[in-house]
Amino acid sequence: MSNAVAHADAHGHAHAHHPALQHHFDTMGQQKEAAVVGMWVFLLTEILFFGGLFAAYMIYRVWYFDAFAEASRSLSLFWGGLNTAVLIGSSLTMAMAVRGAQTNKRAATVNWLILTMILGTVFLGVKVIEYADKFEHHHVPGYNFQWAAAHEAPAAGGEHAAPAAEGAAAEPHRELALNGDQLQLTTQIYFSLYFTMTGLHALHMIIGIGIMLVITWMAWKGKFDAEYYTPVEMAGLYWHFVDIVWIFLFPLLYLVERHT
Amino acid sequence: MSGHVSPVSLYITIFLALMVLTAVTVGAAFVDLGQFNFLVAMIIAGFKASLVIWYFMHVKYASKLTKLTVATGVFFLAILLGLLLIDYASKGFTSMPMPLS
Amino acid sequence: MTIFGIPIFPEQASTFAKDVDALYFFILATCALFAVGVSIAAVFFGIRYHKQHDSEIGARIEGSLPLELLWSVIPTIIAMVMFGWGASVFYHLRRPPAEAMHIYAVGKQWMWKFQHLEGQREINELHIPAGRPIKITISSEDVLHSLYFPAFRTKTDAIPGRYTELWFEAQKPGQHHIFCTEYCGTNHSGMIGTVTVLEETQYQAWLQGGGMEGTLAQRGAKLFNDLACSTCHLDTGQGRGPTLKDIVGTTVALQDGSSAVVDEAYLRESILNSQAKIVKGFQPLMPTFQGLISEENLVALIEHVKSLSPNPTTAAPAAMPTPAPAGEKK
Amino acid sequence: MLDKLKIPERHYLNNGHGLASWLLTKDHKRIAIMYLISISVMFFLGGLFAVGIRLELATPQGDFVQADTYNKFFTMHGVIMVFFFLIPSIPAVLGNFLIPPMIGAKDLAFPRINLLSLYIYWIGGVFTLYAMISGGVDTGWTFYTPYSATGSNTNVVPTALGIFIAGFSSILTGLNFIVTIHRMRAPGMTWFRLPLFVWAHYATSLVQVLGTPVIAITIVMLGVERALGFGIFDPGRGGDPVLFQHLFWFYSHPAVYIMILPALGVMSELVSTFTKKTIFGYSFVAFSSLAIAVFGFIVWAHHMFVSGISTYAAMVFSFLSFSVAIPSAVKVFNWTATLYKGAISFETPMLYAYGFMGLFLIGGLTGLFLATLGVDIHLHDTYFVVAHFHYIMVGGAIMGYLGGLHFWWPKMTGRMYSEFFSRIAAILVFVGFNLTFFPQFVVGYLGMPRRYHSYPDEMQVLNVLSSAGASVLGLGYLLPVIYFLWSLKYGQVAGPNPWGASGLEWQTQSPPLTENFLEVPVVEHEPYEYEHIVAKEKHLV
Repeated sequence: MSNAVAHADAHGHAHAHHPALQHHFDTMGQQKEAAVVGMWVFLLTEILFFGGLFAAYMIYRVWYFDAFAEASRSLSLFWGGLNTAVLIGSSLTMAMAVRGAQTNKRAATVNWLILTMILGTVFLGVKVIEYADKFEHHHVPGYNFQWAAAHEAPAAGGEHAAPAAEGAAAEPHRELALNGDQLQLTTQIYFSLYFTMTGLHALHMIIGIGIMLVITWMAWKGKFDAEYYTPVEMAGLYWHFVDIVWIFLFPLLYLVERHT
Repeated sequence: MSGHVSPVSLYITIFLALMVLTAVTVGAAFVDLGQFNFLVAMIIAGFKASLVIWYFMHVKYASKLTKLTVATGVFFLAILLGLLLIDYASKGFTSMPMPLS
Repeated sequence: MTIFGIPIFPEQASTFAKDVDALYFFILATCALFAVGVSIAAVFFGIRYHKQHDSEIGARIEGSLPLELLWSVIPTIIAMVMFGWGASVFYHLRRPPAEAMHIYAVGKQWMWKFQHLEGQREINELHIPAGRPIKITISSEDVLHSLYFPAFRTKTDAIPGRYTELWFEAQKPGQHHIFCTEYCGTNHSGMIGTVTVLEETQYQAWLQGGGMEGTLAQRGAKLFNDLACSTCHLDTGQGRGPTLKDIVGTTVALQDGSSAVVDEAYLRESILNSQAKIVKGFQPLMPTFQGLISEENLVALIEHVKSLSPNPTTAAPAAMPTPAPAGEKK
Repeated sequence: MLDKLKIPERHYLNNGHGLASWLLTKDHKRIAIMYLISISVMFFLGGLFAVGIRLELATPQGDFVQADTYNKFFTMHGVIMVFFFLIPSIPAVLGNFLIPPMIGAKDLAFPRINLLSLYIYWIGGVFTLYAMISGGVDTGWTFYTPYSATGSNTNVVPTALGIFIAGFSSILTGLNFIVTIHRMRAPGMTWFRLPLFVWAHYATSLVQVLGTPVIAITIVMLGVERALGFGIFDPGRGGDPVLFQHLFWFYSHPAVYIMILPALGVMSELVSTFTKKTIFGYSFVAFSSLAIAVFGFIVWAHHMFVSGISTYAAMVFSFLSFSVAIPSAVKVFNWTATLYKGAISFETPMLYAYGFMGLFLIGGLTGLFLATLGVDIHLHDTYFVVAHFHYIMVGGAIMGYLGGLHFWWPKMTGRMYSEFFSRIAAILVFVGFNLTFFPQFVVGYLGMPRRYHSYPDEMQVLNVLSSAGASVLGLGYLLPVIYFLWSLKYGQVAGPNPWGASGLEWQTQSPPLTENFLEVPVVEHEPYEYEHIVAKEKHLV
């Protein structure tokens, strides 16, 4: 949300207080504390927002475990793992950016922020690759979804040169409880949840990068110092939260059952 | 006034810990633990998340109110998931009778 | 029970209706006790301690722990009694006896279809014997519905793709309402019917296809409504099925491009095997009535449709006055 | 004593003129006034649909409108009343206006987010009005799948989007209140010197912040299923419609506590002020608000006893549902005990308070019928449920809202309204309300289902009674609009404390300054001490 947008209003107050102190706060400490608590209450709503999706995922995973296992195997572990590393890296660079703002190093803050945005964009790029692959394999529910084809793929797997990393139908499977037609239906639930979860997560990434653009511009204009760096910290809190969501999404979606 | 400034070395160690834990969780997925795969994955993810919250998000040095807010969020998420399970578990997790079964 | 002719309490038609009502009156009594007590106290204090002069203020009473405990613990105990009693009645309502007679019910957008094990099928009508527990297994073909018998005090949702059940035992013969209580679309309030409780002997006779009274076309008109044909075949033609006014003898264009003359054979086939010839511009929604209506009911229906075309181009002149418009409710 | 009082020269209403000073304001009081106007418009819009419903139900055949038009009437009535009137009403109007002065703060913690909340409310409202104008939506305010996903061909997605957006307005208001109450209380204002109005809003904000996101995600899943053909709740592909109901009611039951808790807060203020006596058992009433907010989250499946949850789960939720009844009972008993040995005066707010107590009592107690498993099987989705929740929402939340409005109107505008007409309006609302909704209990037990536009003939008399009551109630709601607007120009000047109330907001001028207090007040007294109020008035006069 935009509450992380800079609190420093244009017209600096004449009195001795720090220019960024709002009129209705008594001290900078009170203002920053209010901002931190406010941000965490907002992150509370985000926890429950994604919580609703986890609830649906939990029920359907137990109901149709084989569909989830099969569909999860069709995701590329390489891209998923790479994305997780990229996002944890961007968390590090974000933490460094906040540290830079705290220690009054303007150039460091700007550089770390730019690096974080780059890593965020890399993450989104990898998602685009994965989504493209889903469309190509007709794994998008509501868009002539065909799961059975992936089963025959081993036989016909030779000629269509799916990228080596895409391990959709290569490994041998154990005996499944659901037959082909049922898989065609229930894997659609997995992919519906997959696209809803990763889609929402990507949307939050885009918003996060948007916010960081504004913060970087403000840092570049030198608005922050050791006394007032709240906007950078808020952007940091938001970004770390988006990273935490992915920390949960990665095992839930990619690692359902890789050991057959 | 400014919040706690953590040393860079702390950030690096936390980063490395997260990378190692990611590798561990991927590795664990290749080991057939039967029922416990999901549990192990969630414990590792939960631990990684608390590392990020505690150190990267400075909740370790934040006010008690902030810590309480984090706990409230997790508590009410647990209520949602827990009470939902009461219904589905007591129905023995029998799924919708598949039309083609 | 009625006051000035207005019914204010439903009949207790099933065995456990009186248990539900007993619980209802217990809760009503306790709540009335509390409500009247608090209201009298509030009104009395209002009068007794009315402000005499402007700057008068109330006594300084902070509160009293014993009183607070009193009106926390007592309501908790009463609540637990209500819960326990309610749970036991619920447990009884949700466990059908083993020897219950089995009926299948299927909710389809805006009609209830009942299927007896002996083969008899009914729409929006249910004939059951008195004195025997009956278990109804419910499912739905499209959206959520809810089978509700107010006189028997029981209801259960019909969920597409899953079976749910309810049971009751009707005590004596009579006629009661059937409602759908889960919102299911446009004609949700039309998805109603009557359950007819018959004596054991009458029920057996009914099972063999009991007789009907009135002329063929009039019986056809009554069947036209009972089988909910009227919900789709509206005279205006805006319904989900084609209009049946003045169609006998005409040729209609079909979905697959061919056309057919509307005569007795066409009407008979469209009723028994409705998917065979679909009129252009309509969805194949009509349920098949094969085995659902007996031979004379089929003839009665055809007579009724023929009576809707007073001057057919070919067939024999209709003798019957056109019956009441097809759309009126029972 | 009120003879020669004048409206102060400088106050928040004349501090800046023109549209920009209103639309870009950061003053929580002006935002509250804009909310007041917006939700009043929404209230009368929702009321129009209610009139349509009651006219249709006057006759058994239901020949006032077609079936699907009636379905759109009750759906829009539900959506507008729940999401655009009841949830924002007291928190956004009275809460926004009064929480800062009550705790001695200059403004809320995040003024700009407060304005953002108002704009988001407007945008959500525009989406819902667009859906209404371009054909309406006929799924009921609960949007149960599979009908809302595949069955209905009306504007489900625009309405769902409108509610999704309006949900964020509610989240931002809740967030603002939580941070303000925690971090911006005046020196000396400890938690146990806070007015109970503030306690109730703190509890409401907790529910707003913790519940609303879950309906947001449920709407996203519904929208994604309907618009993109995904299959999360689709039974054809193995999805579970009951899961939608679980996620929907996880928010929607706590939402009814968002609607009633602020009214309970208003009630504590009214009862204490008009008996000139401290609230009986202050800490019990304060903690009962928190208890209602927290217990509200563990009881939701009592809306689903017949919709296919397991017998075991039904018993667990029925048991938990009774835990919510206890704090509400504690509040009512404490108000009654406050009346004992008070100096009671029956101005209009007190009439609304008495009306509230009677109706909230009936509403709360009828909740026990629906929490009891044995009876709920018979009563679920009948007019008994309709009567129950109208007794709580209209008898409780709206009576509380009107009582609060009449109580703080002099503080908000500096002028008094006509005492005579407002008492008539209060009585009209009370009588009209009971005539409208009491027969529905009876017709509900008879088995008349909800959302029916035609019903069996024998239920007509009770429905006609209800429709007649609705017209009296409608009139009762029109009167306040008239004498409130009239009071803006011709109302008697109210002065800082016309009721002799004890709150911090009554110790500044009315209408208050933009920054509420000239210098930050220091609180030494317990919350409801009238001794030093009377002493000050004697010294004044």
